[in-house]
Amino acid sequence: MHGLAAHWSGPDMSFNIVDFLFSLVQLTTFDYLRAVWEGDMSPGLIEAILDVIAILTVSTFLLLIVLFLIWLERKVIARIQDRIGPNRVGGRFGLLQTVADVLKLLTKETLTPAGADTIAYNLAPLLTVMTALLMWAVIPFAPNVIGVDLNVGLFYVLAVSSASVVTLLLAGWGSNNKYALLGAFRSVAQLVSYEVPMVLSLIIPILLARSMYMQELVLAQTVPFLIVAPLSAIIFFISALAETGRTPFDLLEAESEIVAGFHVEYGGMKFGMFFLAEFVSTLFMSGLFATIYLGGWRLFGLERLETFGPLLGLIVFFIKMFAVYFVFIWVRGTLPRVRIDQMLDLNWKFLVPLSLILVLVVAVVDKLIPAGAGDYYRAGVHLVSNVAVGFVALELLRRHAARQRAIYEERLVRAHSSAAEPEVMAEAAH
Amino acid sequence: MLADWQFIGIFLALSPIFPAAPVIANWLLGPRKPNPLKQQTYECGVETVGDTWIQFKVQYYIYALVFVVFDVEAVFLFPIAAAYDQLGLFAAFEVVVFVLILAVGLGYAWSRGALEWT
Amino acid sequence: MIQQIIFIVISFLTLLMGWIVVTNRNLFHAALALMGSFLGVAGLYVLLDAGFLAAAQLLVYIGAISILIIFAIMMTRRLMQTSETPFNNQWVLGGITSLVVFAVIAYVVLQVFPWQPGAQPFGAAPEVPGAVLEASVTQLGAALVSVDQYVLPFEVASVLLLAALIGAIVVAWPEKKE
Amino acid sequence: MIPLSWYLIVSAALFCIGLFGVFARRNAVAILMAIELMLNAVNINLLAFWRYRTPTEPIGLAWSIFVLALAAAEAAVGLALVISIYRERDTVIAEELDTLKY
Repeated sequence: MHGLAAHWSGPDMSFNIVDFLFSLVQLTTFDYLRAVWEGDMSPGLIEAILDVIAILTVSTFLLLIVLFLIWLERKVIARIQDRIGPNRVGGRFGLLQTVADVLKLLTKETLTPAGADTIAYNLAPLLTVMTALLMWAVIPFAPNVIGVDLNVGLFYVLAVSSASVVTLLLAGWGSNNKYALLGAFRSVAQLVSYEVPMVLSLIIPILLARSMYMQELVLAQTVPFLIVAPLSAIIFFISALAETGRTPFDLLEAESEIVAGFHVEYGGMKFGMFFLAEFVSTLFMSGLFATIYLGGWRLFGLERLETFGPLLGLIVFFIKMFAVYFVFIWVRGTLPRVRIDQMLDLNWKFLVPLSLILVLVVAVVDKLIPAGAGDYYRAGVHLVSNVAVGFVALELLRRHAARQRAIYEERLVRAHSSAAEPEVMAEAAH
Repeated sequence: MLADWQFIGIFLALSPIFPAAPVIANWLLGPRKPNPLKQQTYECGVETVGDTWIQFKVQYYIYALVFVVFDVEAVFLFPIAAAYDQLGLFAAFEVVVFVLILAVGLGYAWSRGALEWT
Repeated sequence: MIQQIIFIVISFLTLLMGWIVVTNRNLFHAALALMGSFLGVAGLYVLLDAGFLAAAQLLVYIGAISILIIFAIMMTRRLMQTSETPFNNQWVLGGITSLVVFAVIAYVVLQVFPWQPGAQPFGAAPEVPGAVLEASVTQLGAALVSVDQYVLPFEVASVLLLAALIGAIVVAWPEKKE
Repeated sequence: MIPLSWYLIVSAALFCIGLFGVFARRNAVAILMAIELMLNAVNINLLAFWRYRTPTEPIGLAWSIFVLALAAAEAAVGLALVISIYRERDTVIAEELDTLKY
């Protein structure tokens, strides 16, 4: 933990509830505890205990906030579709709906399908939640609140999220079910494909910030990277949608078309774990987007305030994160599901080439800017080059679409003229 | 340095608790009356035929293949991006060459029709 | 002391998983054990203060190569279902050779580097300021494109990857049916 | 306080396990997995020597990344070969792939 404030020091501090509460408000509790315990315990032990406290706090918080997220999602989606949504359990707004769902899941029978590979079948739900939680270790919540500011911060996130792909194969294989295996294969194809543009687009913030430390990525954003590198942000957002398997890329578990995909054979809490991991990682993607493109906990320097700055930073971060999360829900409520060939084409034939070109353009443009240039000048040049690349890409896409439409219409016309059946003619006459 | 990773290590050691606790609670609370019918594999109500082996397309392998190549590329590019301050214009051109060489591979796969979902 | 215990646990698990990889009848379980082994090796990298390599190990080996391997296993699975012996008829000879190789390497290593912690030479990792170790990633990045260091291997690596990509597509992609 | 020799011994053991796998396994995919183990052992060696001898210069890091790239290329081509052979010959048992003998 990096502490900005070194107020808490002194060899013979004793625990004091007022100071403790004050340190909570300042978000310097760990420095406070460190100062209190200093001398009683060895430094290594203190750090280990603080780590455990931090991990338990963050993980418990995440598991609990998922209850709220599920409710929020159902409510917002319902509103978008002109429904009411949950409205019975827990008052008018159905606040306890998710709690009821959890209780239901808890009392389900745990079944293992016949012929299942027990190791893989039971390991998959564990691993999927573990990877979803582990990614949070490097997210900076506030100026002085971050699990650990690794020197490979953003790269670590990518590494852990790519490891989560394996759990799908475990689940698909372990279930001993053709549909599950097929679903797992398709999911893996999707995740693996969209990981490429995601990785490439994340190179750009690192290029701009010249660092992989998450805190330095935040500090480098005098101008938020959403403005400096909008294309990279858009590519990241699209691939984040696909990586978390949300609409319009939720064809892994298109309930209305195929059975649920790789987790058909899971029931009760084991299924709940997949659900949980999906929400935790969606929230994580929102948090990551807020951190690397929206400036994280920054708000015009207000977070630099002496006493309440860190708390303000925390609140700002959460507001940004939930704003991004809301966009995730919004997209889900607005867009229809795409077909698998469209999805893969979009990735390999549009996003990957685009992000490759973008990396090249940003790398070269960044070196062409004179060294002494100010932040705003740099941001402006990058913005212009980004918009230029984006414009060209969209124009190419538009022409391609026009060509496709022409081909399709021609085929339609030919089909009509060759068939030339009386019914068709009659319909045309009407 | 090692102290940084200590956090990750402890996290890795503790993180199985969070998914395991609900699953175990589920196992304790739920009924336990398995029977062969319940344990059947779900195939839309039809009995399973054969074992769980289907002819997979090579397509899947090709996607994973291109992914592997670009993943390794990222491993090279990330440290370079992090060190971009210390580099000159020439380094930028080396990166361009590096990426373009790999883009040729992508172009080959594309022109060969290997990226097509059929 | 704690570091030593962690090292022993990690390396024991790594070797155990490696052993499962080469002996398990079920190829899918072997692939799982391979992933476990990769993870253990990543742990060793972390102990060696090479955090970047540990993350790269996770990204490339567990996230990518393992998936290739599992895909390949599933695409060639039919024969693996039969309960055949995993070993060929020269496994005794192979085992003996491996043991001999291990014995020779271990002998040489222990002749040069003593096994007691703290003994010279290299009984303990040299003390390096944490900042230097953390900066090794940016150092690496600069070295990869610096003309007098690794720029040639760097570009050759991209050619190697290109060759691998094209070669693998040529080999694996079925010829178009006319 | 971990001596260099410990890393070297572990790496040697991993290498020899991989070697045994290459010698003894019948399945081509399993042989490739064993080769991956051997490459990992090499990387442990590289990084151990880097940490103990030249921790201030990124020599070991750079070469172990190249080994990583090599491993990826090897796995990609090797597994593509296995898939292709399986399609042609319906087998992935290394001993049965002996047409070059005749």
